[in-house]
Amino acid sequence: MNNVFLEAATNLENASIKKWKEKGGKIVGYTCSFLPVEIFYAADILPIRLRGIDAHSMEISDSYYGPFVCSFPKAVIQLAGSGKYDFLDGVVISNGCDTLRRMNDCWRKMGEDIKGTLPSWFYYLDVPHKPDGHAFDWYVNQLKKLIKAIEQQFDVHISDDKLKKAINTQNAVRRIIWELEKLRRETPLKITGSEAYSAIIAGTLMPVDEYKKHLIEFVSEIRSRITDFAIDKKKVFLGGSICDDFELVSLIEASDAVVVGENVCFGIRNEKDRVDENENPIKALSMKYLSASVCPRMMGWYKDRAAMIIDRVRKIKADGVILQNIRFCDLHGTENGLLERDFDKNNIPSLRIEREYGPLTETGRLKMRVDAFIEQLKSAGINPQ
Amino acid sequence: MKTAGCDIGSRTAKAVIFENNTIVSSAVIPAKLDPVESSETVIQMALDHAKLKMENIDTIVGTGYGQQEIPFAHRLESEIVCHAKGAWWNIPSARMIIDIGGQDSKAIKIDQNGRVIRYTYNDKCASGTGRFLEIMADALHVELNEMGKIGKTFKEKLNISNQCVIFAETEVVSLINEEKEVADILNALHISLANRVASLARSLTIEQDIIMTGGVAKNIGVFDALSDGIGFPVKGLDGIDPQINGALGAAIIASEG
Amino acid sequence: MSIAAGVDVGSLSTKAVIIKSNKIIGFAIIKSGPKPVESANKVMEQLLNQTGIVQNDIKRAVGTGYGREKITFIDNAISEISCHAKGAQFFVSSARTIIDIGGQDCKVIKLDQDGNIIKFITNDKCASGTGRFLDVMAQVMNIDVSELGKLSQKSTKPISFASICTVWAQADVIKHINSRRPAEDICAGINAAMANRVSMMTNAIKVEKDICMTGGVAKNQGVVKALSSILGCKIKRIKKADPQLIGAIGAALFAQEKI
Amino acid sequence: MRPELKEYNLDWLFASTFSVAKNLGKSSPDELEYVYKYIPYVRPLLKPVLETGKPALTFLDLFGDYYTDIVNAKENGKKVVMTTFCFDPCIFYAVENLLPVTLEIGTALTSLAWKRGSTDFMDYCTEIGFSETGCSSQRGAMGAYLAGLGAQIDLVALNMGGVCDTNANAYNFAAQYLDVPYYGLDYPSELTSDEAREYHHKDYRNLVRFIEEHTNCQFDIDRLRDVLEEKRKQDDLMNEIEDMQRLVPNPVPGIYHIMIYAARYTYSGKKKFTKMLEEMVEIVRENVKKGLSGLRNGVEKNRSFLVYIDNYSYGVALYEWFEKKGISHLGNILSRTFAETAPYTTGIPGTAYRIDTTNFDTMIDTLADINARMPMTRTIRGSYDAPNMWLDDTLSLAKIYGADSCIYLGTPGCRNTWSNIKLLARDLESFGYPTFIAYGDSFDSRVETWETSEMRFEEFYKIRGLL
Repeated sequence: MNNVFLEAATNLENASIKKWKEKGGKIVGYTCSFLPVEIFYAADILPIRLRGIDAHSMEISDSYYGPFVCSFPKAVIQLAGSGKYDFLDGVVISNGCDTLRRMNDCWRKMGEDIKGTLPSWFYYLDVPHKPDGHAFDWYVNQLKKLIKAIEQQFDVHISDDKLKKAINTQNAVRRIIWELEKLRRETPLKITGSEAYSAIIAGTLMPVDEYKKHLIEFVSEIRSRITDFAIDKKKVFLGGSICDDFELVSLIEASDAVVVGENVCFGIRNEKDRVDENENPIKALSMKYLSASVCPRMMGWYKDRAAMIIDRVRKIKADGVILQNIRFCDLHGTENGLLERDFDKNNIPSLRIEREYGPLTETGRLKMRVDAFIEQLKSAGINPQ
Repeated sequence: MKTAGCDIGSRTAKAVIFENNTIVSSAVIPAKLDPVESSETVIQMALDHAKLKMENIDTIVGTGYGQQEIPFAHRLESEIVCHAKGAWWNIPSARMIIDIGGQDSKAIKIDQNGRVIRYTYNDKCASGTGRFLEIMADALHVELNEMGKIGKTFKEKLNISNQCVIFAETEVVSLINEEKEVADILNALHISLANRVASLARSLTIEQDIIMTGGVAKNIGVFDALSDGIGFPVKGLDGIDPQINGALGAAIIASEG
Repeated sequence: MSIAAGVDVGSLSTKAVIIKSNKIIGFAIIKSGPKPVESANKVMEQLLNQTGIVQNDIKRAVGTGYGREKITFIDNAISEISCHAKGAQFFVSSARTIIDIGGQDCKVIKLDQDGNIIKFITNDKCASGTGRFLDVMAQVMNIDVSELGKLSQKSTKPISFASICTVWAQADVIKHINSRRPAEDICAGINAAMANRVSMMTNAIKVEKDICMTGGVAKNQGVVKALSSILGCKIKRIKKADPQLIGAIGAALFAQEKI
Repeated sequence: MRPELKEYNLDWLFASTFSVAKNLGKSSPDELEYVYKYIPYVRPLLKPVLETGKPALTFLDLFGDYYTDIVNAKENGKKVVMTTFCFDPCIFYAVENLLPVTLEIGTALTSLAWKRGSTDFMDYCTEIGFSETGCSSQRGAMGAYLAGLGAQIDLVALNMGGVCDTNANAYNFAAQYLDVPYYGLDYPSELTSDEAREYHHKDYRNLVRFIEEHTNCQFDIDRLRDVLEEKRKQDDLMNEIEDMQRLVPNPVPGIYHIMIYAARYTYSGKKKFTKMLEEMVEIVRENVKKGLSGLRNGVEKNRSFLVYIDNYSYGVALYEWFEKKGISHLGNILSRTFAETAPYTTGIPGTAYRIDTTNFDTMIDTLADINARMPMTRTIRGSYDAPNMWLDDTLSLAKIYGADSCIYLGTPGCRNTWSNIKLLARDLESFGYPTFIAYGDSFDSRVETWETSEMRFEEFYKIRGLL
């Protein structure tokens, strides 16, 4: 297990964030994978993905959000309300789903009630739900506005060259991440899911150059290994809604399974396609980020996503798929239903579980389900190929 | 003038006899299957303590879940109003009342005259109710009234997060299977219950003094956790069994004619 | 002699079974205590005393249930889903769909003809549809959970329950009691609500005949009847053994295979 | 799903029920009482509706036609498009071989009129993989169509993406499950900017192309103009009703809001809907002349405004309770238009729409503007406290209606409003409007019994001194 990544993935204000702050660096949090982090790197700002880990109660967020709401945004609000996100210089909220969109309202109101919990810069990015021409233009426009706002707020200039440089670095990272994915397709399997997953989560939580350095070391270290983590184990692919607590991955791997791939909000989705470095940077970013295949928020594009996921499951030779979603996440809850149907058609065994977000407290229930699923895979030994 | 209040809850029945602005006597019994029987038994107990007969009482106000079933009630009043009245009578500086009842919990905001300004109930999914503790006491094989004391002796901080009572119970079962200490589990339960209720108070925007009423207020674990959850100190009733507060409020309202 | 044992440490009760070449030669059921290890030891000790068998005669033991990991005297632990499937198949070899309603969980399991699990589904959304639901209701009604079934048979006009949440349904039950609705109608309502919940899961897995029901709730005629009428096909029940024991029996069978 | 249910086609059930029901207008009160004995589940809806007289018969006639057409769609070579409320279906009537099926209306009617409401259909959706926590308003009727117990759906077209993802998600599921073409209008979080306007227009043009492609027929300009002119009339009538609703006592019968809600999202642009509105206006005008309240007992003790939707899961128990208590129902966000002629559409540019039938382009732009200003797509898209959004609309409406209190009714499936209703309620209270948040489900009576809801309502009106 790589300790740098583990530390970054398990601490809200991790070491590299602290270091960045000490150097007087600015940090902006964001909520959705439809935000091009390159823009912030081009402004020498550290973008970090907002998380809800370590939210042990909801007494603050429950006084703004209603009861029938996903526990992820609630957890984030709870942390912000209890000062755990005070280190942020800004936040970008976007309309990932209804509940995330409303985080804008809840956070602002909380800011009025609990002084100092609203970051000095609080920005809303309006992302379309389709990649069509007019939606694309809208998104380009939104990114231009975002850039202006950043330049004003942080008194910086985001030049095309800086953007191109950021894109170049981020693409490099994507290439390594994709190597990681390919490594997980090999036999012998030289990497466990929790290792890979902590590495992937860490990527959204530390400066890109630092991350790249560690990632390269990590990958070459894995290459040098001779162990096979898949011996007597079933290979599982993890899909579904937001999941940044790799306790879940560890829980799965605690029962004779190894997680070989994932398609969740955090994690590898379509790192295969990169940002076009020969295009105008903003256009190029828009083309990459307004992609229909990554998230069910892009209504009407299910078939693309299903095809992409099934292809990855096959290539990575998973014995089965675990589809999880946070309670009240309709988008993923429903898409998991569709996926389950298509997995059955392709006779890929799958297990659907619904859970609360955050510190794994349902271990008993989850473990029973996962154990049984692994036993099922063992007894049947169905091969997806 | 002698008045009485009778509060038929889902788990317990309470009665209070009230005369010239003082409590003459009170009684609490576990609710029977038949609310009529509950109400008659509990009022009789209260009357006996006061050495009074039914005909000595001028007005009786009924409240609580089974209020419709109280045969001898002259008037009915909502628990919200009764709890507000009782707490305010006991502590006039009260501006917010938090009552954790068997089936639901409420946060009530009142003005300086004890009149209800706003109130709110626990959200759906009842993990914020007294019932929650009863089910857990069951699962943990501890006495309901022992929970608070035992929980206070906790060492390890555990976390129970689930919205659903029964799932929360499953979490408890898992914790038991991990051989966690009962005290630690209880402490976690108290905190999770208190936090659910705290969010009710917060959603009304906090105002002091905050008074906690209802049977659960006797649970020192929940009581203390509630102050932490709200971020302001919560007070208990002064020299009065918090469980009878609803009935007390009813009796006071009766005396106001 | 090849004696195998299975122990099922559930959240409510702990069961143990000893089998010898596919014959059940003894079983014991006790209420689960706070510590699973103790419950397991206690039930095993009781069973050994009953049968006069000594620990060493037991060639292999398998544990299942929520507390399975902690049991000290077992050779390995297997999830209750697999064990219930195994046990049910042992009694009803034609079973393709197994419905098990346990204390904390409701599981519907689909099997192939060799008894391998093809697919299973468990209640994640909500705890109604678990044994706990019936326990809580029975407690409110002030009757023993085993009476729910019998009583509901007498019902003329079952109450239809609004809430599917255990705790809120309980509030409804109290209301109905207060308004003096006959107990049998309330029971019938409770059983129907339960059956409705379970039928959704069963249909979700695309029910295949024969359907076999295990777990304590299988004893509740009311639920079984209501369920089979919603599913539109008969539900087989295990007559030869207490449905509560199926998990433990499955575990014992797994143990026997490995001897 | 229960085997017995699979025997009945939902559209056919409605077609026959409503077609037969409209004849009840001729019956004497005694005859009616006799008939009601045999239709215990339809009664709670039918009785109060019939009591409204003329509009009732048109209402029943309208739905008789609507569902009969759907039942006969295939024979008549018509395609069926699955769509949502808060989408103006008049565009579909501008194509001669297209018929809209509006799920939420189907769910509401099923919940109102059948035994066990639409719960079996809702559960069926869960059985085939749809999220159980998804909004009940679609799950009801959707279950029937996905189970093949209704018209065969040819395409799915709606708006809601960006406003209510849960809604769009449900229709997306239906389209994927049935494997039929899908087009969803998408909405930015802002309403009045030029970019937003352009976005609406381009997005809607794609919808037009989508419809033409999948019905292989062109829009007929004259037909489109007729539909829009009809809609203009309907808007004016609805606005007149809204306007008269401001009077004290409020002369509009509360049940009208359900009737208008049901009709406008299925029959917009059709003559029978206009007829129903005309008959309503006539009655309300009479009430105004006589200074009568729309309440049956004539005494208005309280004026309540429903800040979101209505409840359809208890029959019309809530309306009956309002009647009993003398609470005048000031409508919800679903029963009004945001046409520039509406009494409360402010002068702020871009918040209201104008119907312009000059040429094809102006008409398509008009439709785009209308759809961007349907009650939900207008009101709950952006931040609830942003200009012209939920708080603004609620406050201005509550003010001009002279509301004494505000009520939130919704469904636990509504991620959007349940993510900020506590904030809205808190602000409304600070503006002096006692606000009640109901936890029940507007379409699924299993979530909270009417008895429980009634208890909560009683308590609210009593404790807050509103009656």
